[in-house]
Amino acid sequence: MTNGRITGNVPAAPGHFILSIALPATFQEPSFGQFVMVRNLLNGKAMLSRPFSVYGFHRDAHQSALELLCRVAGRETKLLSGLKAGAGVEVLGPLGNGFTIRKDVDRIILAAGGVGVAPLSFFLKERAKYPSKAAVSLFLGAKNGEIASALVKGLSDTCAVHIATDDGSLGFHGPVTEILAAELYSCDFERTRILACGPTPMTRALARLLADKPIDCQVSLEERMACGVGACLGCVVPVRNSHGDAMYKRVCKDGPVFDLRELLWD
Amino acid sequence: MTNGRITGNVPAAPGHFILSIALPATFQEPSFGQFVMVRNLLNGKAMLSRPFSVYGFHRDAHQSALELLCRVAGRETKLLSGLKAGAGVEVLGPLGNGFTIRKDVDRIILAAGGVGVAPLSFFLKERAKYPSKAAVSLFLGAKNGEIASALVKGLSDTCAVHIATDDGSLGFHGPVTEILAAELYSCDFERTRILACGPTPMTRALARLLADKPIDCQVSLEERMACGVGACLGCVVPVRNSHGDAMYKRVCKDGPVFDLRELLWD
Amino acid sequence: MGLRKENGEGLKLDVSIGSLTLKNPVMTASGTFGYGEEYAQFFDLSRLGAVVVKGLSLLPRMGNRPPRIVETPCGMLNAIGLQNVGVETFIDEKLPFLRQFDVKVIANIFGESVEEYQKLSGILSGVDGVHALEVNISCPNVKKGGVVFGTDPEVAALVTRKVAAETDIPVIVKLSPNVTDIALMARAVEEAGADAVSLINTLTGMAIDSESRRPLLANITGGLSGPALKPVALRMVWQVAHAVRIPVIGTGGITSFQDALEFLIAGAAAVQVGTANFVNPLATMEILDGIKDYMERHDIMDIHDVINSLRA
Amino acid sequence: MGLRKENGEGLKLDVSIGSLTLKNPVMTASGTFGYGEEYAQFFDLSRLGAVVVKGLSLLPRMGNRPPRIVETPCGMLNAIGLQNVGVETFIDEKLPFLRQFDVKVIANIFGESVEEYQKLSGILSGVDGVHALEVNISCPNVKKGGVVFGTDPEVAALVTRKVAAETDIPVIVKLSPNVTDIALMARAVEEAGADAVSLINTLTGMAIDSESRRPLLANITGGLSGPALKPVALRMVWQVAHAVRIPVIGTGGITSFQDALEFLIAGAAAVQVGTANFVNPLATMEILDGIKDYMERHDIMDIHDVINSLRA
Ligand SMILES: Cc1cc2nc3c(=O)[nH]c(=O)nc-3n(C[C@H](O)[C@H](O)[C@H](O)COP(=O)(O)OP(=O)(O)OC[C@H]3O[C@@H](n4cnc5c(N)ncnc54)[C@H](O)[C@@H]3O)c2cc1C
Ligand SMILES: Cc1cc2nc3c(=O)[nH]c(=O)nc-3n(C[C@H](O)[C@H](O)[C@H](O)COP(=O)(O)OP(=O)(O)OC[C@H]3O[C@@H](n4cnc5c(N)ncnc54)[C@H](O)[C@@H]3O)c2cc1C
Ligand SMILES: Cc1cc2nc3c(=O)[nH]c(=O)nc-3n(C[C@H](O)[C@H](O)[C@H](O)COP(=O)(O)O)c2cc1C
Ligand SMILES: Cc1cc2nc3c(=O)[nH]c(=O)nc-3n(C[C@H](O)[C@H](O)[C@H](O)COP(=O)(O)O)c2cc1C
Ligand code: FES
Ligand code: FES
Repeated sequence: MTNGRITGNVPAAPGHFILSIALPATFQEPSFGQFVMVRNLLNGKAMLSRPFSVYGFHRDAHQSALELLCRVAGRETKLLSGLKAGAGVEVLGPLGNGFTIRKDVDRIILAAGGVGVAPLSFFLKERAKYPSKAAVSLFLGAKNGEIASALVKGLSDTCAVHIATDDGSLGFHGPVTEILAAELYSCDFERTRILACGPTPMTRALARLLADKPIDCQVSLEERMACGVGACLGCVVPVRNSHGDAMYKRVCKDGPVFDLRELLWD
Repeated sequence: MTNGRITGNVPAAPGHFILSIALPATFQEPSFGQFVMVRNLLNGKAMLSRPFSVYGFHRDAHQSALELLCRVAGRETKLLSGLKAGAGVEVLGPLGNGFTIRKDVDRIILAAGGVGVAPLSFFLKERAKYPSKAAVSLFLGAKNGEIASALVKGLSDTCAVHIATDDGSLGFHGPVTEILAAELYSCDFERTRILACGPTPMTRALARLLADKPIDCQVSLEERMACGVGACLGCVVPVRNSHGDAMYKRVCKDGPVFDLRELLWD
Repeated sequence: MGLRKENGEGLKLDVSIGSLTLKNPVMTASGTFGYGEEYAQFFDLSRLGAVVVKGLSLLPRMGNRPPRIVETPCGMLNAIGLQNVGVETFIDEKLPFLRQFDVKVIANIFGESVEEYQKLSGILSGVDGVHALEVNISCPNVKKGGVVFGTDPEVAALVTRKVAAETDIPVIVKLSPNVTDIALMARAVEEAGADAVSLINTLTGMAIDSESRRPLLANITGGLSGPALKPVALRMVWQVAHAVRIPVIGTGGITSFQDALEFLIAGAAAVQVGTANFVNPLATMEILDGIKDYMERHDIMDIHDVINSLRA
Repeated sequence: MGLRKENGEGLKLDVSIGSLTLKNPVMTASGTFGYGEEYAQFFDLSRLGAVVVKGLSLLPRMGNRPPRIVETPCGMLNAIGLQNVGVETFIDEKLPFLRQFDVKVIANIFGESVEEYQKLSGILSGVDGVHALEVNISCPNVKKGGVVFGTDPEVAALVTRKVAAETDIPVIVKLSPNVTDIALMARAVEEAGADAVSLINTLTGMAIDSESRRPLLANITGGLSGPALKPVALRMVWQVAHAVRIPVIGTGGITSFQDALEFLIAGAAAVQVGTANFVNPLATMEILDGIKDYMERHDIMDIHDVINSLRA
C-alpha cells in the first residue's frame, strides 16, 4: 500500500468524476490497461479496496500523479466522488497485465463502454510511448450525449472518435457494437487489432460480433475483487486454456486484459 | 437524532479539546449535568454514538450552539479531536437527569476529576439561571498543571478554584479528595452540597470520604452506553433502592447524576 | 391470510403471524426497545407492525454485573443477563402504557425450567393488550436454561408444546443461531405447535482489552448483534424459510430498508429491528418508509410479492 | 517446548505446535495467501511464523462459478469452492518457490471422503518443505464433504486418526464454527491424535441484492470472514483453549496487533491472519511488530507470558 493524497476531484459528467492522486516519485509506472486498488482513508466505509484502471500518470522528480476516471456505482465510489483535495487514500499497484500493442498492425480500434474508456484514454494520452504507427480510432458507447462528450473530451485530437448512445442524444442511437460492426467491413482483419473495455453486455456483444472473424481482440474485464494481487481467487472468469479445457483465470493477476477468444460465455 | 455541524474545534490541553456544534434553534435546552450522544458522520468508525456532558449551550433566533469538553480516550474521541469546522455530526439529546440545586444551601462545592469538570463548568457559566445564593468553590484534580489550567480557564472569575495534580506540577500534589477533605472541616454539613463528576476512582474516594458525614452529594457517573435513552439496560450501576435492596439503575435514564449514598461499591 | 387493510399509498403491507395480523412487517426486537416507553418520544408507536418487549421472567431479575456492553467491529456484544421487571410488574405497570397505542404487543418470555415457561404462558394468556408470545429459548447469557433449551431440538419442542397448551394467542419461538443445524430446530418447534419462528438471537462472542488483559464484559462472553452478523442471520432465515411452513420472522443486523428487504426476499414474513434502534431511534420508521418507496419504485402492490421472491 | 532462539530485540517469540517450532506466532490463514507467491513482493516471507497454503485436494479443482465474493459489514463472504492446483502440482510447481524462504510451510488439505484425506496425508508426508498439515474439515462451500466432516465429532475424529496414521509431521485440525459445541469437536479430534487445532473457519452467511432480488454470490451462500466475526472466533478459541491440552491456533478477523493479542491472551498459542492480507498486504508484519512493541512496553520477555494470560 502506498499513501496518496487527493490533489483534484473534477466532476466530468453526472455521476462521473476524475480523481487526481499524488503519490511518491517511486510509485511504479503503470502500463495502459493496468489498474490500482484504492482505499479511501477519510470517510470510506468499506473494508476492501476498490479497483480502478489507470486513466493518467505523470511523474516528476518529487512525486507521481495518478489519474482515475470513475463512475458512481455504489457506496464507495459515491464517497470517493465527494473527496476534496488533501484527503488521504491508500493505493496498491499498478496491478495486472495491461494491453499489448503489436508492431505488425495497421489499425487499432478502441472499443469502450462508459468509463471503460479510462484505460484506452490512457493509451491515447501516452501514445508516443508505444512503437506503433497504426491508425487509431475510438468507438465509445455511453448512456447519453452528455456523458459521452465528457468521456471523450480531448480525445478527438488524438484519433477518430465514433459515438453511440443509448438514448440517441449523440451519435448513433444504439449499442456501440453496431457501429463497430459497420466499421469492420472495411478492415483487413489480419492487420487490425481491437482493444476493448466496457461492461459485460458490451464484451458479450463483441464476442458474438467477432466470433466468425479472424480478428485479434483484447478485452479488459471487471469482477468484484478482494486482494487485487491473485491470492484470494475471488475475481475469476471462465476461460478455455490452451488444451481447450475450461478453467478459471483471475482478473486481477492473469488479467484484467484477456484475449477475447479465451473467454467462455455460458 | 439531530443533525449538527462543527463550528469550532479548539485544542485545550494535550489530549483535550473543545468542540462547538451548531444545531437547530429547536434543540431542547439542556440543564447542567445532562449529556448528549454524538456520532461523527464524517470519518467516525464506530457504530454506536458516544456520550458527552454538556459543557456550554447558547441559543439565538436561528440556531443553537452546543459546546463539549472532550478528552481523547480511544478511537472515536481521537477522530472527533481531528474534526474541522463544517464536518457533520448527529446529536441525540439532551439526555438524562442533571444536577439539582436546592435553595436551602449556603455552600456548593464542585468536585471534578479531569474532563469531569465539563458539566460543573456549564453550571458556573449558567449560574445566574439557578436561584441559589450559595458560595461556590471548585475542586479540580488533574494529571498535571497544564491540563488543570486549561480545564479551569475562565472559571476563577466565577468561584474559588482549588487544584490538585497527580504530578504536583500545580496546586496540591495528590488526589483532589484530599484537599476536599481539608475543606470539609470548615463546613456546615447540613447547609452544604457537593456536586461531583470524575472518574470512578475519584467517585469511590469521595464515597469513602463522605461515608461518615451527613453531607449531601450528587455525583455524575460514566458507563459504556449503547442507546443512551434507557432501552438497552447496558449502562447500569448498582444502587440500593428505598427498601434497602440492591438493584441496577441506568446511568443514561435514571442518571447520569445520582445521590452518592444510593451507590453500591463492591 | 386474514383481512388486509390498505394504507395511505394503496400498498398492502399487512402480514399474518398465525392468527395475528400486523399492519406492516416491521417490528422491534426484544431487549432493544424496552417496553416502548423510551422510544415513544421519537415516533408514534402505532406505526409499528408490532412492539416486542424486553424478555420477561416470572420474577424480576437483576441481570449481570456491569460492564454489560462493548462495541465490536460493526456490532456490539451484550451481557445484560435478562434484567427485567418480572411478568406481574410488566402487566401492571408497563402494559398500560403500550395499550394507549394501536399497536400489536408481543411478549417475549423466558424461563429457567419448562414449568416456568408454561406458567408465563398461562399468566400472559388472555391479558388485554398482549397479542402474541415470543418464546426466547436462545438467550446465551444465562448459565441456567438459555443455551440448553435453544440447542436441543427435543427440549425446544417440549417448551413449545407446553407454552402452546396454555394459550390461544400465537406462539412464536425465537431460535438461537449457536447451533449446527438451525433448520432442524425450526422443524422441531414447528411440529410441536409453534405458530411462527423468529431468528436469530445473538451469536455468542467475546472481547478482551489487550492492554489490561481483562475481558471487556464482566460476564466474559456476551451476545453479538448488529450488522456484523447480518450475513449469518440472512442465511439462517433463508434455510429455515425453506424448511418450515409457518411464518419466519427475520432478525439480525437490520439497519436499512435494503437489509429488511433482503430478509423478506429470503423468505421472512416480517422483520425485527434491534441494535439499529440504538444507533438511530427512528430506524424502524426509516426502514418502513424505505420499504414503501421500494414497492412503489418496483410497482409492487402487495408485500407478499416481495416475501420469498429470491431469484436464485 | 523445544529450542528457543532469541530475536534481535532479545524477545522470545517462538512457539511450538506439536514437534514444530515456529519463530513467532504469526502465520497466514489458508486461502488468503495463495501459495505465497503473490505476497513475496511485499515482504520477506522468512519473517512469518508459518505460511499456510491454499487448501489442497488430490486432484485440481475448478471451484465455484463467479461471483465468488462480496463485501459485508466489516467482513466479506467467499464461495471460492476450494479451487486449487491439486496436491501434485503444488509439490512440483508451488513448493519449490516456498522452499527458497526460511519459513515453515503448513499444507492445508481437504477431501471429499476419509480416504482422500488419508491419501493426501500420505502424499505430503516426508515431502521436503512441508512442515505440518492443517486438515480442513470445515469448509462450508462444498456440498460433498465439508460441512459434514466438520460438524460431527465422530467423523472428525475418524478423519484425524486416518490423517495422523499416515504422517510424522504435526497434524493440525481446523475446526468449523458452524456447530453447537466447538469444545466437543476440539476434544474429539484431540483424542483422535491431533497435535493442535486451529479455529475458526468461516461462518456460513448470505447476501442478497435487494434491487435485483438475486443472491450476490453465484453459490448463494458463502463463508463470512473478517473483523465482523472476531468476537465469535475469540469466544470459541477461549472455550477450546480451556477444553483441550494441545495448542490452539486462533483465526478470525485478526487485523491489528491488538486483535492478535486478544487471541493469544484468550489462550491461542499462535494466530493466523486471513482477510486482513487483502486489506493490507503488510498486515502480518505490522501485527508482528505490534506484538513485539507491546511486549517491550509491558516488559514481557517471552510470548508464553502473554499466551493464556486472561485476567478474568
Ligand atoms: C480491473 C478493474 C478496473 C476498473 N476500472 C474502473 C474505472 O476506471 N473506473 C470506474 O469507475 N470503475 C472501474 N471499475 C469498477 C469499480 O471497481 C466498481 O465500480 C467499484 O468497485 C464499485 O464500488 P462501490 O462501493 O461504489 O459499489 P458497490 O456498492 O460495491 O457495488 C455497486 C455495483 O458495482 C459492482 N461492483 C462492485 N465491485 C466491482 C468491481 N470490482 N468490478 C466491477 N463491478 C463491481 C457491484 O456488483 C454492484 O453492482 C473497475 C473494476 C475492475 C475490476
Ligand atoms: C454521561 C457521560 C458523560 C460523559 N461526558 C464526557 C465529557 O464531557 N467529556 C469527555 O471527554 N468524555 C465524557 N464521557 C466519556 C466518553 O463518553 C468516553 O471517553 C468515550 O465514549 C470514549 O470513546 P472512544 O471511542 O474514544 O473510546 P473507546 O475506544 O470506546 O474506549 C476508550 C476507553 O474509554 C472507555 N469508555 C468507552 N465508552 C465510555 C463511556 N460511555 N463512559 C466512560 N468510559 C467509556 C472504555 O472502556 C475505554 O477504557 C462521558 C461519558 C458518559 C457516560
Ligand atoms: C441489549 C440487547 C438485549 C437483548 N435482550 C433480548 C431479550 O431479552 N430477549 C430476546 O429474545 N432477545 C434479546 N436480544 C436479542 C435481539 O432481540 C436480537 O435477536 C438480536 O440483537 C439480533 O438483532 P439485531 O442485530 O437487530 O440487534 C437482545 C439484544 C440486545 C442487543
Ligand atoms: C477467500 C478465502 C479463501 C479461503 N480458503 C480456505 C481454504 O482453502 N482452506 C481453509 O481451511 N480455510 C480457508 N479460508 C478460511 C480462512 O483460512 C480463515 O479461517 C477465515 O477466513 C477466518 O479468518 P479471517 O477472518 O482472518 O479471514 C478462506 C478464507 C477466505 C476469505
Ligand atoms: S482479487 Fe484476489 S485473486 Fe483477484
Ligand atoms: S445506554 Fe441503553 S440503557 Fe443506558
